[in-house]
Amino acid sequence: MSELVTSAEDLAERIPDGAKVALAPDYSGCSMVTARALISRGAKNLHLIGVPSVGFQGDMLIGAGCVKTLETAAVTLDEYGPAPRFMAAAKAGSINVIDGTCPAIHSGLQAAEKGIPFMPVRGIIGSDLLEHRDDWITSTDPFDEQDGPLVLVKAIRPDIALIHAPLADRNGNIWIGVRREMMLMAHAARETFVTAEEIYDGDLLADEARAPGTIPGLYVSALAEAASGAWPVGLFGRYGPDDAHLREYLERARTDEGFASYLEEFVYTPRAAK
Amino acid sequence: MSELVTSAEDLAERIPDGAKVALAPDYSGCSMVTARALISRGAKNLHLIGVPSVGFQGDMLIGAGCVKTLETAAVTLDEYGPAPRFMAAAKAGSINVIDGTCPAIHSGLQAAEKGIPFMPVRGIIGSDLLEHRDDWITSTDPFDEQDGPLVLVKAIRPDIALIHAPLADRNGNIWIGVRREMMLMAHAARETFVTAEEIYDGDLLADEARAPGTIPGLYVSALAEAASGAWPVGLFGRYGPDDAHLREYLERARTDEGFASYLEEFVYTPRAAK
Amino acid sequence: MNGEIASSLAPEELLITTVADMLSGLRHVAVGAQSPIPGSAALLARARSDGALRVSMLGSETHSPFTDGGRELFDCAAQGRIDAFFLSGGQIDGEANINLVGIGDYPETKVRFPGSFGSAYLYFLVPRVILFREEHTARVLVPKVDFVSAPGSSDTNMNRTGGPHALVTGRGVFDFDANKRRFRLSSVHPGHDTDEIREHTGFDYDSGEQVPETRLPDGPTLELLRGQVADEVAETYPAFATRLFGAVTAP
Amino acid sequence: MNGEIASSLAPEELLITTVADMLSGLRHVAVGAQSPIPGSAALLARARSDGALRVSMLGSETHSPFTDGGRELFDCAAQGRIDAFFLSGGQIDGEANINLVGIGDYPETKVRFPGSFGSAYLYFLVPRVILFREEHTARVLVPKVDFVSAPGSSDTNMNRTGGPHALVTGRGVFDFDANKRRFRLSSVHPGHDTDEIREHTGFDYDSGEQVPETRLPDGPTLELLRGQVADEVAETYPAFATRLFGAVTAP
Repeated sequence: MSELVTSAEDLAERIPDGAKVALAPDYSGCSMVTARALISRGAKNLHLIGVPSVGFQGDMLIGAGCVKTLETAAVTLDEYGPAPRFMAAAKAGSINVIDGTCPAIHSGLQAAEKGIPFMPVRGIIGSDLLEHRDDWITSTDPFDEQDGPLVLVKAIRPDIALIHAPLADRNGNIWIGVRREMMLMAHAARETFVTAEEIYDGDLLADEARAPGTIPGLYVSALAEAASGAWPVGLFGRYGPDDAHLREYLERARTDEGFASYLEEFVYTPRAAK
Repeated sequence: MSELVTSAEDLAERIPDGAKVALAPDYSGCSMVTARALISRGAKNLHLIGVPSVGFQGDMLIGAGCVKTLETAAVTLDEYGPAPRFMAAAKAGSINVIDGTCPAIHSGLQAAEKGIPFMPVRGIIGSDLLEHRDDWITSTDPFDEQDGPLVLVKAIRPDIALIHAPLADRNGNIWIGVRREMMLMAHAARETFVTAEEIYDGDLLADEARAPGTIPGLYVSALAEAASGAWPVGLFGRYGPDDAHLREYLERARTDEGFASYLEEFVYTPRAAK
Repeated sequence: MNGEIASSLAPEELLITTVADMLSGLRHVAVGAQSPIPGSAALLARARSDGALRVSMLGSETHSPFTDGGRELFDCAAQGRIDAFFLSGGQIDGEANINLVGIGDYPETKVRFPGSFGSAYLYFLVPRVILFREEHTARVLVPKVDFVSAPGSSDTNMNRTGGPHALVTGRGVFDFDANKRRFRLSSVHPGHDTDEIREHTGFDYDSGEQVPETRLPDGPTLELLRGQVADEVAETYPAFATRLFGAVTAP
Repeated sequence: MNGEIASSLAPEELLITTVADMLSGLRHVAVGAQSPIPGSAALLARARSDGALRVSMLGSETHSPFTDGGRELFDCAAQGRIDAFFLSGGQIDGEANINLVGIGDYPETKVRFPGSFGSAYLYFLVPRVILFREEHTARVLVPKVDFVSAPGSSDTNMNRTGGPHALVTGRGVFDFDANKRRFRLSSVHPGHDTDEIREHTGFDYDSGEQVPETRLPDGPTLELLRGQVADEVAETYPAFATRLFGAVTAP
């Protein structure tokens, strides 16, 4: 059964060093509050998987030294500009970047969801990405050898999917609406940890309107209530990004010292979210 | 754009003889009203695909001589008993049955959804089903040859997905709730034809609660309003099966003559649904 | 007390409690549509598990936890999240092969069954598959099925994590020995005996000198079944619940 | 009239109308996140299509039609349901290869870009991919990209239904000749000239004797853009819409 824990700190304690952690992009559901807790507890050697990309959450974890490997189609802060800590780490070679492409990440997770070892993916051939992936193989269609080459991507099975959602109930059911990349993450990962804005006193699966956008508690190991848990990025249908704060992050994260002072102020000394 | 047509008869006119038509099981969304219209118009040589099984809808179309090939994991009338017209046709050899298994049908449709030629599926090896399928191949995992044999199923791309739903809007968006096998059908098929209990005057995709259970109009070619369109089988969340009618069907469908009289009374001479 | 229970116990109730015992200690049991006895057993096992057992009943509006369409049950099994499931067969043979397709030389079947459903998959992926068929006759339990919808065993190189755990019928219970690929009679229901079972079983199987009687439920279990569980069963299988529990004297 | 339009036309408006012309007659255009000019062009093309063109804008709450998570755009493209899409590049070379990964010898990149996103896939599956990059310099338009995120062409045995249609920059428009695997300069924006373009383009390309000026929008088009379309753009890109259309005198 899903366990209702008291805080994002409790969730961070359950994410061991070295874990393969799947994260949603900034426009989906990011548990920024757990990312801060991971930094606070000094998490190390995480293998982050962007589904299919990461944003501020990834940049911050990388900057704080929590990340050994980053598997993603991109690191993007959208209109805020290039991701400063990611770029610094990539340049310094202090993280191992496994460059991918969105559909290959989705398909790798879908393979894990189905318990199959791989899935074919169209395109990719001729991209230099392929040269650097030993978990992608070029093959052919056994039903039609004339059909040309085809890439097979190996299943991606995260240890943990970490997400933030607008609503959850006490059975561990998690409402994610149309953001079904989080459903896929929960199916594919061994365990799913969730923070939710709000705990709903009822059964989301019993509600005809809510059920179609709900991850069943079956997939959820632990859940904590965390209002404004996605801050400073936004949460669909709830609140937008904290523009001023994100710009401040970007400004300070340009230098090691600035980033250290950011962590000191907003992570090691947690303050109430806006 | 999706076209709003006037009746199930209009939809049946757009389903050509010989078409590969994907159908949902009785507990999901069956456009029985269009099935009757297909029988009325004398449709021939249909290739039905049960996703993953068919019920009364399949039995009736088979009995009426509309079906050449039936690709399905099962034909089931659940507690009502064996499917009489299917059993008679199977015994007479008057239809070609492609026996499958539920996950292989789902995976074949998912392959079509992704535009890939095949998808690996676990299990199956040692089943006699495999002996009779030239669209299933036994292979191995190229990432780990020790992992044992693996079945690859060829993509299943229906010409048409035919479904019934509780609600649709004028943009062709179709609310199907948690019955997402119908979403998969719509993604995989070239065209999707829908009857809906009710037309909603608004945009289902713009409604945060409805959108997660909605097939976007993007996939829908034509839509007709049809109250009680699933009768005599039920429609989730709306109405249950018409028990007395289904028992009468079963009784009459035991013989050729009885079935002919059933068609005469309820299909060729359509009466208002209950 | 035991005599009292035996005299009031319906055969279906014994099947339910027998199957429920096989589910104890598990985390998640899934039950297919149109399976009132396995479904009741799962709900009874849940009621006894203090919330530890999750039950997913297909076709139930209240106990189906799935939100990803028809494929989710199968994906979920492949993820290792389903510990037990139920399968049946038009024919079942002594190697636990099941036939859901038909009798005769396929595709020219003399009798056509509904089809294989998900058996050719779930049998490979669910660790504890319980074969359930009330009819225990030589017509059903055959030496060799005419068509293998799903095989009871696989070669050792096959990546298989699931398979048959037991066969429960209206006359008794067999365990399956995966190494020997044979059933072993493990208990006989009250009112039946080993000779009768041998006579009505078309396949050969192992059997000890003394085969025990199928264990009867204790009083509290029966009370739970006829009370809380009966109500839960009625949500999905109203006719079955009324027939089985409706006339039972409240304990 | 034409002079009037030319004098009031913002460079971004010309880019929007130029791209919109490339979308005419299509059924479905998808636009990635953070793409205000392509997004505006798609909305303009839709407004002119009398409802025939469907526009899917990622990141837009009102124009995103997808309900199957992040994968749906990619699946939808593979189904052949997306006629046009936009890609860009940190580097773009003369064979229409694009680089979204970085400058230098991968993985030791001197400058790291965000990553390839879905380019390595969509470039193969969307028939009309429009490369869009406002910055037209030899730094961006290079002879050979340092890293191929997605190739402009493929061998003939490759099952490829998509590829580059045109390259639109702040200085002009190139068509792509798939057989020759080369760009051809097709028009020059007002205020720019062919010598300037040759100077600022790092790759070699074909060019006619006379290269026409990029066609200016007509009055009704501009009115539509600055009216209805501006309002629609503002829903997804409020800052962009205000900056571009906010100060425009209503026609």
